[in-house]
Amino acid sequence: MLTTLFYILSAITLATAFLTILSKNPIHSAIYLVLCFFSIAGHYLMFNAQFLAIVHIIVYSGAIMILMLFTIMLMNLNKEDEQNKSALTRIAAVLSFCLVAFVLLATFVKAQPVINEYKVSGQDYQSIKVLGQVLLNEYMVPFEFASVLLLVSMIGAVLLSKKEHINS
Amino acid sequence: MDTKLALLLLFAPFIGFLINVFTGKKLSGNLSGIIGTAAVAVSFAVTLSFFLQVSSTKEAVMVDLFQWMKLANFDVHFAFQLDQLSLLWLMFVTGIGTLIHVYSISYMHDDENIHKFFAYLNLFVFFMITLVMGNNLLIMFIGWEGVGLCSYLLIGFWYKNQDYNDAAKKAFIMNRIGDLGFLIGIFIIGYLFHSLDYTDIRTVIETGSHHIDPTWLSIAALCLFIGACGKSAQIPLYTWLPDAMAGPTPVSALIHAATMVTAGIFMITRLNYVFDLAPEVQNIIAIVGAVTSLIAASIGLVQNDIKKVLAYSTVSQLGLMFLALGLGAYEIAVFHVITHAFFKACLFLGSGSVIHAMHGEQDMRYMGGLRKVMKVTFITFLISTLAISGLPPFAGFFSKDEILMTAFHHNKPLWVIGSVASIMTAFYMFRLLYLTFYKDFRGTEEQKKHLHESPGLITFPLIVLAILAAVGGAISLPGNSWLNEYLAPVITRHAEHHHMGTTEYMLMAVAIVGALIGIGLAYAKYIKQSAVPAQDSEITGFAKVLYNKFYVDEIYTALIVKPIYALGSFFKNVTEVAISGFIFGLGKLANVLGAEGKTLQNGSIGFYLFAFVLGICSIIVYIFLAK
Amino acid sequence: MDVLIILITLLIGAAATYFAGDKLASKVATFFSLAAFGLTLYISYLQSNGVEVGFTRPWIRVPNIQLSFLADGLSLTMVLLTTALAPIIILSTFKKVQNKAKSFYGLIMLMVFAMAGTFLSGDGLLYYIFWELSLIPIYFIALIWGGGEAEARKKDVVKFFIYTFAGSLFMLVAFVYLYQKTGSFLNYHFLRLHLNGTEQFWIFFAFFIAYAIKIPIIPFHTWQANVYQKAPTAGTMLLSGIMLKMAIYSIIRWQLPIAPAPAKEYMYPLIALCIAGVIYGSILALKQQDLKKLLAYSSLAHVGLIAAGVYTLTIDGLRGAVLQMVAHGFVVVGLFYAAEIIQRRYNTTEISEMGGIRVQTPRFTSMFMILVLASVALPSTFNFVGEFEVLYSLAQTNIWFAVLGGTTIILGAFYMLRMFQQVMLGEQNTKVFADVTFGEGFVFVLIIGVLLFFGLYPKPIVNFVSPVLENIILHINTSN
Amino acid sequence: MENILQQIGIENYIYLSTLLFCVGAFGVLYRRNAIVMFMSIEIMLNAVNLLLVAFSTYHQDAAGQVFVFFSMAVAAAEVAVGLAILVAIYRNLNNIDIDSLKKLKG
Amino acid sequence: MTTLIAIAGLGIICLIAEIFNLRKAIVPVSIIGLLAILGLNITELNLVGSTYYNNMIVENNYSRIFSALFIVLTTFLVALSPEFHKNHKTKISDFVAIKLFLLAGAVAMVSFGNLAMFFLGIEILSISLYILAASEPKNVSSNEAGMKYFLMGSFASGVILFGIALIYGATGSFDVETIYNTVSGGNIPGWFFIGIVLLTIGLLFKIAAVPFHFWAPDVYEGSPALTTATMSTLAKVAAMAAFFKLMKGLNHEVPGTYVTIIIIVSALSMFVGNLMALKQSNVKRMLAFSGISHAGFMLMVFLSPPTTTGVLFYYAAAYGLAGIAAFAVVLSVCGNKGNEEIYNFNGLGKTHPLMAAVLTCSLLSMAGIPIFSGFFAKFFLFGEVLRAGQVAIVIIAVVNSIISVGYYFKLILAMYTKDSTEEKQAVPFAYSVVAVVAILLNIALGLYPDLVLGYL
Repeated sequence: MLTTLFYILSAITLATAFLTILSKNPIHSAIYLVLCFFSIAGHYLMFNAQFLAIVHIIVYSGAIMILMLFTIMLMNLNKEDEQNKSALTRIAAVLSFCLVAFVLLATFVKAQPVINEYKVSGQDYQSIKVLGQVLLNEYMVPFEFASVLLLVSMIGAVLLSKKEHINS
Repeated sequence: MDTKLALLLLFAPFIGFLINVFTGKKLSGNLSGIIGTAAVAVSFAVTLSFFLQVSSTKEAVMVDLFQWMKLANFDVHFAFQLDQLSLLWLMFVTGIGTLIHVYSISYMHDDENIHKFFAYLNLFVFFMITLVMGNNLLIMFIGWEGVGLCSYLLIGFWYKNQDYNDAAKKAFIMNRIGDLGFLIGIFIIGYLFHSLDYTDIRTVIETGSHHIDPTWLSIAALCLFIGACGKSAQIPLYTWLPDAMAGPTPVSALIHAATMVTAGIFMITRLNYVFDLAPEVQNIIAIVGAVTSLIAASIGLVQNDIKKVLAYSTVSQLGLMFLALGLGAYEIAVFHVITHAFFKACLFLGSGSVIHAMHGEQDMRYMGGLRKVMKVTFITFLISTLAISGLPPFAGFFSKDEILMTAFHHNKPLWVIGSVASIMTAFYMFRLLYLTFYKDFRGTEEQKKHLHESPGLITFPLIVLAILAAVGGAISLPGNSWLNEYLAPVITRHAEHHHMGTTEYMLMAVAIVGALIGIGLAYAKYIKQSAVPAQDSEITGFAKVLYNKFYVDEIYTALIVKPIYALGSFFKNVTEVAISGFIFGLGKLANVLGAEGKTLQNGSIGFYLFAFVLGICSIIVYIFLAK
Repeated sequence: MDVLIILITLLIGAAATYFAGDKLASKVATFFSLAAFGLTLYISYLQSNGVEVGFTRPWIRVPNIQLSFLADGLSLTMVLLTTALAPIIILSTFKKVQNKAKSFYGLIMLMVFAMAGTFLSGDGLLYYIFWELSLIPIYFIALIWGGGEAEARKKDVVKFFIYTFAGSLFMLVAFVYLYQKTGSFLNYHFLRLHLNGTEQFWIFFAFFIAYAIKIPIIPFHTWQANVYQKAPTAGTMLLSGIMLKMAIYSIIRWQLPIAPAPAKEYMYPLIALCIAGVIYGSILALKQQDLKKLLAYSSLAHVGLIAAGVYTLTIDGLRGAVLQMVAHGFVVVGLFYAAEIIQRRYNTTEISEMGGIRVQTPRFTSMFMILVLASVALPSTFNFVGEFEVLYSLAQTNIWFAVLGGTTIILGAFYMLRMFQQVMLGEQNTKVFADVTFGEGFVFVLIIGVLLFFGLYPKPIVNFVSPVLENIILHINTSN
Repeated sequence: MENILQQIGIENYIYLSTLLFCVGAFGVLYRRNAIVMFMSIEIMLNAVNLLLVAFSTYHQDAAGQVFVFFSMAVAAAEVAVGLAILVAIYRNLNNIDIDSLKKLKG
Repeated sequence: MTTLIAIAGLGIICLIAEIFNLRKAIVPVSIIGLLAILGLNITELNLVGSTYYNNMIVENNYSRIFSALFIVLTTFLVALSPEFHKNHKTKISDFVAIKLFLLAGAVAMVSFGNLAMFFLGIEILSISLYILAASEPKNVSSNEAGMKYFLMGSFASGVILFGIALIYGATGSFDVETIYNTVSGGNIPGWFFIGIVLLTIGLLFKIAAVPFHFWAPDVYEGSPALTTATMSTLAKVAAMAAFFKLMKGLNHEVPGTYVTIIIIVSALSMFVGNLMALKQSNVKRMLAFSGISHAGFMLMVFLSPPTTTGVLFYYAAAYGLAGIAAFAVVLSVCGNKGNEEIYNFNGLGKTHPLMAAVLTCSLLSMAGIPIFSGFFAKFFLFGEVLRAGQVAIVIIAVVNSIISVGYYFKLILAMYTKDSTEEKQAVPFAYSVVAVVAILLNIALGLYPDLVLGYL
């Protein structure tokens, strides 16, 4: 059952990912991407990582994608451009996709360890409580540090888009 | 005391040189001449005293100053040796040198650079004394190259004329070819004997204290002989000497007749013990000497320039000396050197006197009849001519006859060659005499008006030299040779004294008859027929070949000089370009790659990412998949 | 007192010259270079009396680099050459108006400092640093104060820099390798090293590239003529008078003792190459129309002979090479000075535009003549002493080397006299040639004095360097 | 409780993630529209997130999931900055075609 | 740990100062603060290494001395800021704050104990640089540079993240020490090494090694000059230091193929960087290619990791200081010209001898000519690599050093042999001070390498 579910979800993930890329209209891409994110959230749920799944939805679908959509709307990009894309580019892209996918997959197949029994610790490791503890104890410093990251990006976004007042 | 005197002997001319160089401009011409002459005269005086001293004590005077060079196996010192041989040489170097200085005072009187002339002349004497006095080969080499330098300076004395400069350069370079041989010879000697001192070398040979490889010794002797060839103008390095006549006539007399060119003979005589051990080389020397003598004489037959004739005659006479050396008859060679110095110096100075009178004209075709105006010159010239032609009782007869006699005993073909050369000598010398002094004057009226006997300063040396040329033979009369006895200590193997038997008298007679034939021929042609040599363009046939000196200069140019220039052009235009092209081509290649690489950096993110992905793929493939 | 003081004097001199300003620069430089010369003389005197004047102090711990300055006869002789030539070179520039004089003289002093350092260094890396350092001033000197067309000059100078820099980098690699073996850069540590044949070969080879380019030995010489021609004369003097001696000195000091086996094994090809350079340079000199280029090729020929002497691995060869180096240093500086004097008056270095100078300038002619004669190694000049010993050593190796190498005395006479004839002799030149001034003549007299004095009495130098060279030969012969 | 990977197998998650990663890369290569390229990069990051979660389960360890939070923060920050740059470009060029950004080259 | 906190705090102070209208104080305060932090950092040198917060941050001499270098470089960059941004006074607090945060990222990159810290550090660094590259919104070049850098950088971040994920998958931890121990214990899945390789690739991108270098010239050229200076000095050095630390910490059993890859990449970087630089006419672009070649040089340290720590630091310091000096001159010459073509430097030797001398020295240092520290850097590097037995790469490096002289001297030639076309302009004080101090530090390092080598 779970296996089937995995395959279905995987198919959706990959398909929507492909559609994101192949759609000519950026709006469509965005919508397919949201679908893709949902399917990934589905994977998370399969792992029983509910908190993560929810955060994922909120952050990606709720924040990032909305941001992108806003931008698209703002720039009025909901039309099909990219007419000047050469055949060479397409072929090169397709070829390199095939190549890199093949190479990576082959490498992983080759590096496949024989695993008969998966570890079951029996302990809770992914509830909100545990994650919170880990995040705010062990990973406190990176957590704080991430704030610096966000601060930088905030300053950056402001810096790049703010209008200058020469005389101030 | 000896040391100081020896240094005085050596440095007197050098001091003269310095005075003339540094203050010459301010001195009057006569004064610099007097200073120069006095400097050499001092040397002569000192030489004389040493000569007398050594003649009586029979002990060589040795002077050791200080260490000069240091080599692994031996040291070379600044040291001098005044023994019989060197003193003999010094006697006529300084003696004739003094006379020629005297002569020059008058001869060069009008030249603006007279102080320089005397400076160079003094310098020459200084180097010549060094050459002769040194007690080892390297000191000799200093003198050897030094006289070459002075020769260069004096040949090119009238430096505004580039032809003269060419002649000077040619003399120097040809000498240097010989010098290289000399140098190589010195190397081998040094290597073999672990010393360059004459006495050490002699000791080693005489005691046999260590083994000397005969092959190497022969090579050394050969190399030294090459050196001698250069300096003494033997085949194949003789062509500079006739050209050297570009210099003022006193120079020709002093350097290119009497002293410098005999340095080769001096060197071989000095090292007679070495050459004795190399009979093959001695053979070569004899043959080269004989052939040179013949060839030079034959060229001399048709030359029209009065000095050129004398120059070829010098070469020819030097050839005879080498013939003697090659036969091991060192004393005889030395004897001929001395007599030759007398009469040839006299001849040159005489010709100088003539040229002086002719205002620089040297072509005999435009002379004639000078006998009447220039009595002293004529008489001295005649005596010398007789001497060189080998007529008794003049000096040349004895020395030349001894050489031919020795040749006859050792090697008949060489005797034939030598005799033919002697006959030719008699012919062309009398040709010279007749053309210059007899018949009528053939020059311009202008010249004729100014014809005059030279002043006393010029004629005085002529007279002295003529006397010497006349009686000089006395120092080594057949059968009773003072010279041989005197030189005995420095020569290890003595020429066998020919018992004066019938053969010897026969030979003498033959020689005299030969000389007379030569004179007769000249008389027949130039007095009887009043022939005057043809103009250059009219000379044909073998005479033309002779007149053009067998085209040796041209052959040398074609075979050596031109190829060197061609090689130079090749190096300059091909190899240099190729080498730098290759090396700097690498730099160009880098630049080209850089320029080409720019197309790869095409600004497209797509392409950059594509390269990125390809990079990932290739790295992963290489690390994980390529096994 | 130790050798450091020489270097310090020179370095302070460089700085002082720069800060003295354009007007005083030349005088300050003269003063300091003379002071350095005096100090070198004094230190050499101390050294020859057995006083230890070397200097060693740790500099960098890891890697182990010492501030080590040798002070044996060989290096002091070379420093003497350097500091003696320095004032002469500086004096030679006096009459000429220099723009940016303070930089010019400052750079000259800096270069002298670097070259003296190269000769004194006993530590490989220190040596390398000085070696490279000397390249920078000459680069700027040639670039900024050089003559000829600007673009062409730039090209040639940059080529020169890159080329020599390229060579020395290989030497650096060799040093680094040696360091890995010994853990020290000190010369005598290197000498104790027992390297196998392959290692020696590569080290020898790496050194060889560096030195062959600097000396230069054919076919690495192509930078030389152009740079000599285009650099200002003072720069050319520095290059030809001292800098290329650095390379020959280095062969004696570093290359041969460290890697003697290949030197023995490849002795014949090496000597042959050097001698080929002698003949090649001489013949090319015959074809030059530019006076400075001609002198450059003559220099190529002479140093080829010196290098050949060094590679004979005999005491005579080495001693001859050292003597010849000193002699050539003086004579080439003199000759380039003569070229400079002509250039100042005629504003050209083309031989075809000269001629007929002698009539106008008896003094200059005499001095030029003596230099020409010294350069063709007339006996009783210093050059003869060196050349004789070198040729003698070649003769010991193989007589044909001496014969071929000896052609230099013929060809040398050929091109030098030919040059002299074309430049000086002949009918009076239409252009006026003022005779040398007192200052100019003074420089010549100094040079000629040195050449003649040591030509007759080389003993002081011989005695000074011989023990060192004997040690080196001993080391080469005893090492396997 | 059984580990979910017992049924599906960690390797399948790796393959999935890899494929997804490659699809993202493909998107970056294939598209010239900057916004879609951003999306493709998001896909790549998400592929990694998925992998991290899978490994987190594999090791029964929370750290992997914690790391995903950081990864999300990074993604958010990147998008914010990226979009700001994009807007600036749009203001200047009036389009967001990457191919119009070829002034710098050579 | 204090370093990191202090730097972040300093950044925030900058932002706050802007709020309270203390704009004039921002730069002085930042510089003083940075110097204070530097002092703090140096006093801690040689203390025993310690870890903080569950091994998130590991402080040892490596991290301290590199942090010190980063701080020094940042100080210079901050000092250059006010003059450079004099037309954008309102943004000065942003610029300075971003640089300080960037420094925090860089410090995190050398003092991490956990891959999370490393990742965040490198992202802070990268994002700051994206911003700085695009920080002239009206300038299309700057836009283009920002966009190119952003797209490719994010792509590389993805690769790095993928690598980290795989490492985590193989070892079950992000903690470097744990990973190390796990790997030492053996028997780990093959993912680990794939992860390492992907991480390597990501970092090769960050240091701009061939074939992941294409962004560098374009971005360097398009970015504002001060940003280029930051990228080519601080960012490159930080990425290199992090790379080295990672590889030393994680990858203790290096397979031969990995070494081969490093050698190939290193050789390619040197060749491509140097050859391409020969034909550039834009100074920033030329320095970008020169930076690529220096990345190639620095990569050689991986051939002998146990002994080359000091060498890497020395090289990085020499390169960074020379770069700062060079860029200070570039800024002063091209500051208001709008481009950085070489002809702007014509006649600099006459108009501004000091600036010309500084630039010459820094170029000579980069070319590796003694007595400048660049020489010793190369020298130490060659020594260690030769000790590791890698002769071929040393020869390649030597050949490349030779090529590099060609383009460094192009600039020197322009300064000294050509005549200036424009009239003389005064050099801003800040620029000359930074240039001189940086080059003096460089020379000091050259004369006395023990100054820094002793700590590693």
